[in-house]
Amino acid sequence: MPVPEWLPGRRTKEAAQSNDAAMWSKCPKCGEVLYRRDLAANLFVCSRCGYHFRMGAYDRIVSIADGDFTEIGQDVLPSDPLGWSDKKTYPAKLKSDAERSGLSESVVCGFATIGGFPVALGVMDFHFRGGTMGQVTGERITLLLEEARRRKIPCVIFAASGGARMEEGMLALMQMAKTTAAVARFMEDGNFFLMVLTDPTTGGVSASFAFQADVIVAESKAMIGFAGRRVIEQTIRQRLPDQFQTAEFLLEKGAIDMVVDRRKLKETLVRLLEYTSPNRVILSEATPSEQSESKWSGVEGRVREQ
Amino acid sequence: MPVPEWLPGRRTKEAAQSNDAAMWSKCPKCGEVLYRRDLAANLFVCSRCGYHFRMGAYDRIVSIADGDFTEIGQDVLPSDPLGWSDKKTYPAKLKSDAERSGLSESVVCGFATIGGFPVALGVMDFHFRGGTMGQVTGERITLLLEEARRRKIPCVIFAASGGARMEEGMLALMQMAKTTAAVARFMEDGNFFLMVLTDPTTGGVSASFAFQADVIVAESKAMIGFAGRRVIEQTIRQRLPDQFQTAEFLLEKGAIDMVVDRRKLKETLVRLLEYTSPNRVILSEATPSEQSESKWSGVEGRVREQ
Amino acid sequence: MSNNVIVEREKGLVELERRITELREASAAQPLDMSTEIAALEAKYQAILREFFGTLTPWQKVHMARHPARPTSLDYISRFDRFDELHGDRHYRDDPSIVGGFAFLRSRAVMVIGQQRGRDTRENLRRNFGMPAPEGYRKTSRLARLAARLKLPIVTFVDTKGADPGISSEEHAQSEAIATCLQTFATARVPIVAAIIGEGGSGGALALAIADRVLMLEHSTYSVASPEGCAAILWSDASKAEEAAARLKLTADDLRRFGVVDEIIAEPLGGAHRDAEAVVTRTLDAIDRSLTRLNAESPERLLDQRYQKYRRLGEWRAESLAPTGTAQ
Amino acid sequence: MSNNVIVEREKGLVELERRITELREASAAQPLDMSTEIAALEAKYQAILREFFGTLTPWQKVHMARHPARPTSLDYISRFDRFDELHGDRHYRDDPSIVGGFAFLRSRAVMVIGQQRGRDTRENLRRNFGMPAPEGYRKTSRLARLAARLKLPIVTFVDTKGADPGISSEEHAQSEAIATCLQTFATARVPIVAAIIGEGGSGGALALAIADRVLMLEHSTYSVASPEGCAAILWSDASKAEEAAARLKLTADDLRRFGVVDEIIAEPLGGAHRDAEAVVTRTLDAIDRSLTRLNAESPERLLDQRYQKYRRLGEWRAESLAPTGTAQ
Ligand SMILES: [Zn+2]
Ligand SMILES: [Zn+2]
Repeated sequence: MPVPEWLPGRRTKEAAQSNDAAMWSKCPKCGEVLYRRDLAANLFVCSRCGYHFRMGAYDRIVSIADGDFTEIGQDVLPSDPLGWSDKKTYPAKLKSDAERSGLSESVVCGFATIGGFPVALGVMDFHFRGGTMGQVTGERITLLLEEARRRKIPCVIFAASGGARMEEGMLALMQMAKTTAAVARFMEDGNFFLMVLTDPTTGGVSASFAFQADVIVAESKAMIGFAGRRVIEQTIRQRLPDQFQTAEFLLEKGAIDMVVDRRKLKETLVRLLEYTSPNRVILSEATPSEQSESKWSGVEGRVREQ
Repeated sequence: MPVPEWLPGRRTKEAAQSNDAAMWSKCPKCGEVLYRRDLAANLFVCSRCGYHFRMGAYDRIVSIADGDFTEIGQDVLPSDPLGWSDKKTYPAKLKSDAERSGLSESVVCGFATIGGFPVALGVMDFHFRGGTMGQVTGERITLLLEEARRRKIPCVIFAASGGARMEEGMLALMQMAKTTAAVARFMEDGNFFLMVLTDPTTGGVSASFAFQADVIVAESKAMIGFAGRRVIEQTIRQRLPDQFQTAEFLLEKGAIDMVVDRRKLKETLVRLLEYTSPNRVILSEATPSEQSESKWSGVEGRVREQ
Repeated sequence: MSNNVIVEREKGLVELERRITELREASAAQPLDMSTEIAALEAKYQAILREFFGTLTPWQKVHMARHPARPTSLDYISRFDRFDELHGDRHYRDDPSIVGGFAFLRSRAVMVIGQQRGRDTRENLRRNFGMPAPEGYRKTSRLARLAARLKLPIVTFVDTKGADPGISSEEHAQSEAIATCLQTFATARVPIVAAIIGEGGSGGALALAIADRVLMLEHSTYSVASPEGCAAILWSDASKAEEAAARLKLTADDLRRFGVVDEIIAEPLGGAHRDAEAVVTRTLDAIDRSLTRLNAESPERLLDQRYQKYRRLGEWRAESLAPTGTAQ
Repeated sequence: MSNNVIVEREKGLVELERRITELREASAAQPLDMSTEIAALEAKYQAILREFFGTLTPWQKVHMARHPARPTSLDYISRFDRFDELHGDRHYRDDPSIVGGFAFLRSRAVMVIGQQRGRDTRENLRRNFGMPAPEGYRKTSRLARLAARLKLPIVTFVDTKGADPGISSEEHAQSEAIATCLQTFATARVPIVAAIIGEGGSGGALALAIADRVLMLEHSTYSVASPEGCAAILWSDASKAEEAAARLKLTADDLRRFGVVDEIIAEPLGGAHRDAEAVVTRTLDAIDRSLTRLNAESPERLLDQRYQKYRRLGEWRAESLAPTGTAQ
């Protein structure tokens, strides 16, 4: 993955450090020591056991888009409607999360091409407030859907969320209503809404736009559910099986369409976009990364023709 | 229930005999000996245990309509597309069923008022070929739905069926497609489709127009299902609990809206029609039969005003 | 429910109430004029009522919203001019924690749907304490779609701690069920009025509360999570629920200010259960007025206004950022 | 399946096939010219083939349709230019007896949905012998609705004894699931082509077979009930299935005559499995041709034609009856 020009300065510190060959991470599943550079090159998947590390929004965009990305909604920034304060004030929490993650909110939205197809792309990031949905999250996603509807292009959203954000109270919860209404309008016009659920997707995000999508793809082993594991265990007063709420479990339960290994994800998205593109054509059998390099096209809604 | 002028000659022999005070039936559930005249007066419900006897189509119409009924589709009569013959020829079977039941097919369709509301009314009758759906059944129901759609009035159908009729082969099965399509058109225009499931409703009728309805009412203890009880027992090689596939069971399983005792059925239908009538008004608290006598209106789609 | 702070306070009133009643009976039976004594006791009683309930903290309101005697959805629905319950999700089960069906409200045919907790332990078990399973939300969507087809306005009553968080609810795709509810209410081409009558807990409450007009009882609460849940999530300590309640801005006044709620229905001193009759009537009147106003709108305008209403909810700083990198 | 009458007949051919193969191998290894002997044996083999399979009774066709080696839905789908399977009903379960997803057929994007029986015992258990549960029909409806939204034509493959008749299927409202399928296909505003590739059993088959154009393999069957079921229903004697098969008019020719089927796809002598490659190609070609023709129609016209097609199915005597009573 070549690093695009626009990227530096937008990534998490951790990801940025991935160019430093000496930095390493330990796989929480198999214990393997993985050099950051290798890990990043492998899309943050453990090369030994296939464990999927949580991925930063910009790293995700780099791994999925063809190299182009025009961000929208960066000027929409969180406020403190409740005047919240506990151990820290809410603004202080936002500030430290922004510093740690390099993000201004829990979602990054914009326009890109994927395998040559222009799409609206929203990527949530668990590193910012646990990917919780606040007012800005909802506003950015709504802006994205409205613009995608105007452009009549598919919308692809990567979910990663602990649910609605407590510190913004009911105004956070109302983003479920807002995003749902925006999705409904987008879909009523016959546009394609493609969702990728990543680890973890729960609560208010899971129970609104995430499960409204036409096609729902989940990353291997991602934890997906409405209620959190702890809440359920407290309710039923027993431990849940490990498999419960995993992507694989949901596939069996009929809740999602497919489970995909992150290393096959871009290829899968391109295939799915091909079926629903206005100019339906089959790409050559070249791998997606080859295609995306050779067929790069501008972001302004030009439909690839062949 | 006063017997309307148009009725004589259209009822089953058994029902016609109900004026003969000396004829009696034994309740299959509690063993009570019931005089036909009393039984008919009690809507064919055992006065001791509440057992619902199967009801003839015209008896049903008399019990539900306000006294008026204009039949349609009587000139559509069964043919023998497969040239079927087993112990008897199919035409011979039709003939003997017609004689026994006083019906020309397994459904009687027409227009009536119920509690003053003009409706399209279809009533299936188990006494004719076990209420199976043949080509004429499908054609009459389709005619009814098409005319109801033209008149923009609700459609009420009483189901009683053993499924699709074997002796008409695939042409019988195709009536599922035909009636379903007619229901879909009828409902797409915003018309109200009200279904009453009576004992038994299974197979091709259950799996087509019966379960497409807006509101599904079932008579107490009616047996309702897709597969017949015997088929399921053969499949699983064990006896099913008695409660299985009863109306009450289906209510619990969320498949139907309500279970109603036949003696409360007309009252219930009138209430339901009131909610969905174009001129929505609440009837006085008078009983439906009183109302229907005082507010009788012609069949030609005049909407009751108040 | 015995550790309900409102119920605890009410226990202190019982003795006084008993004494007033006794005195009244004695006064009626005897020639003695005890009106002065009675008046004094009643004045005291009113003073205590005002002291106890005149100003409620958010935490006290949470308990008021959960008060076992607080009118439930069926207490409102039973005061409609008529109600015919419809059941089932048509797939798997009839969920008793959702009650819905056709109704007449002030001679207007509507579809009414409410979350129903139990009024005693047995009913609570049957109704899962008012926490709907996916089947309940699917029944809700089905009835809302039916109402939209038949052009019947929709009235909802919200009263739930939240959606059921059990194993089978997860297995039956609770998320999808709630999302479908939200989408159905967001797109239904008929007027919708929602009334928050008790506890409005999280997405499980919102699933019935996307409406053209949202009414809320004075002492009801409506929040992003239950105070206990919020405290557990933020501080891993459910016992800090009172603190969470104070911070969450979950009272009717707060939510009216945020634009989440359109109208507040007043409650008598001490809460809705102290004069259920009056509260129910007042609520039904408010619903009826709302429907009259909404019925005047075309479906297109209604839908557009509903969209814009939720579109605008929220506040944020909008500043032009110095781009940290230039997009291609 | 071992009492499949076609499989039994094929056993008689195995010895002959073995001898021909041996003779060929011997001929290749030795200088001796055995071409005359080989030709004689092959002629005999062809004669037996014609005798065995040249004309099949309805009962034999039933067994041909159920032949364990007969190409299944996935054998067709795997020959599409591409296939991406989608799973689940979004509510309860992914039913493996229904396979569906996006596909490219001759460079045309479509939604393909098929009933999938197993190709061995283990797969049969997993796929419930190709008998869909309500969850399978709900997956089908979901995918068909998705296709209609995205304006993708729908291709279905029908191959089932019938809908699953088990306890949980009844509990999960099998009737409603099938009825919803029928309604979805009847109203989907995109071209639909159905191919009856094996056994088309009853309403469970019809649920995937409402289409603008219905193709049927020469030796497939499609009937109101399985012959066994028909015999059990009419005569309470499943062993009279052969007689029922003869009466039910379940062959492609019969159904073409009735207008239930629009086009018959030829099979090689001895059945589709004797040259699966050719049959699959021929079928996909026919589907492609149908889609090309249907794509030219406007959605309105398509829908109207589909309605009229099913509207007209059936025949009846139409006579003016002397009214037995005069309606008011
Ligand atoms: Zn590892
Ligand atoms: Zn009895």
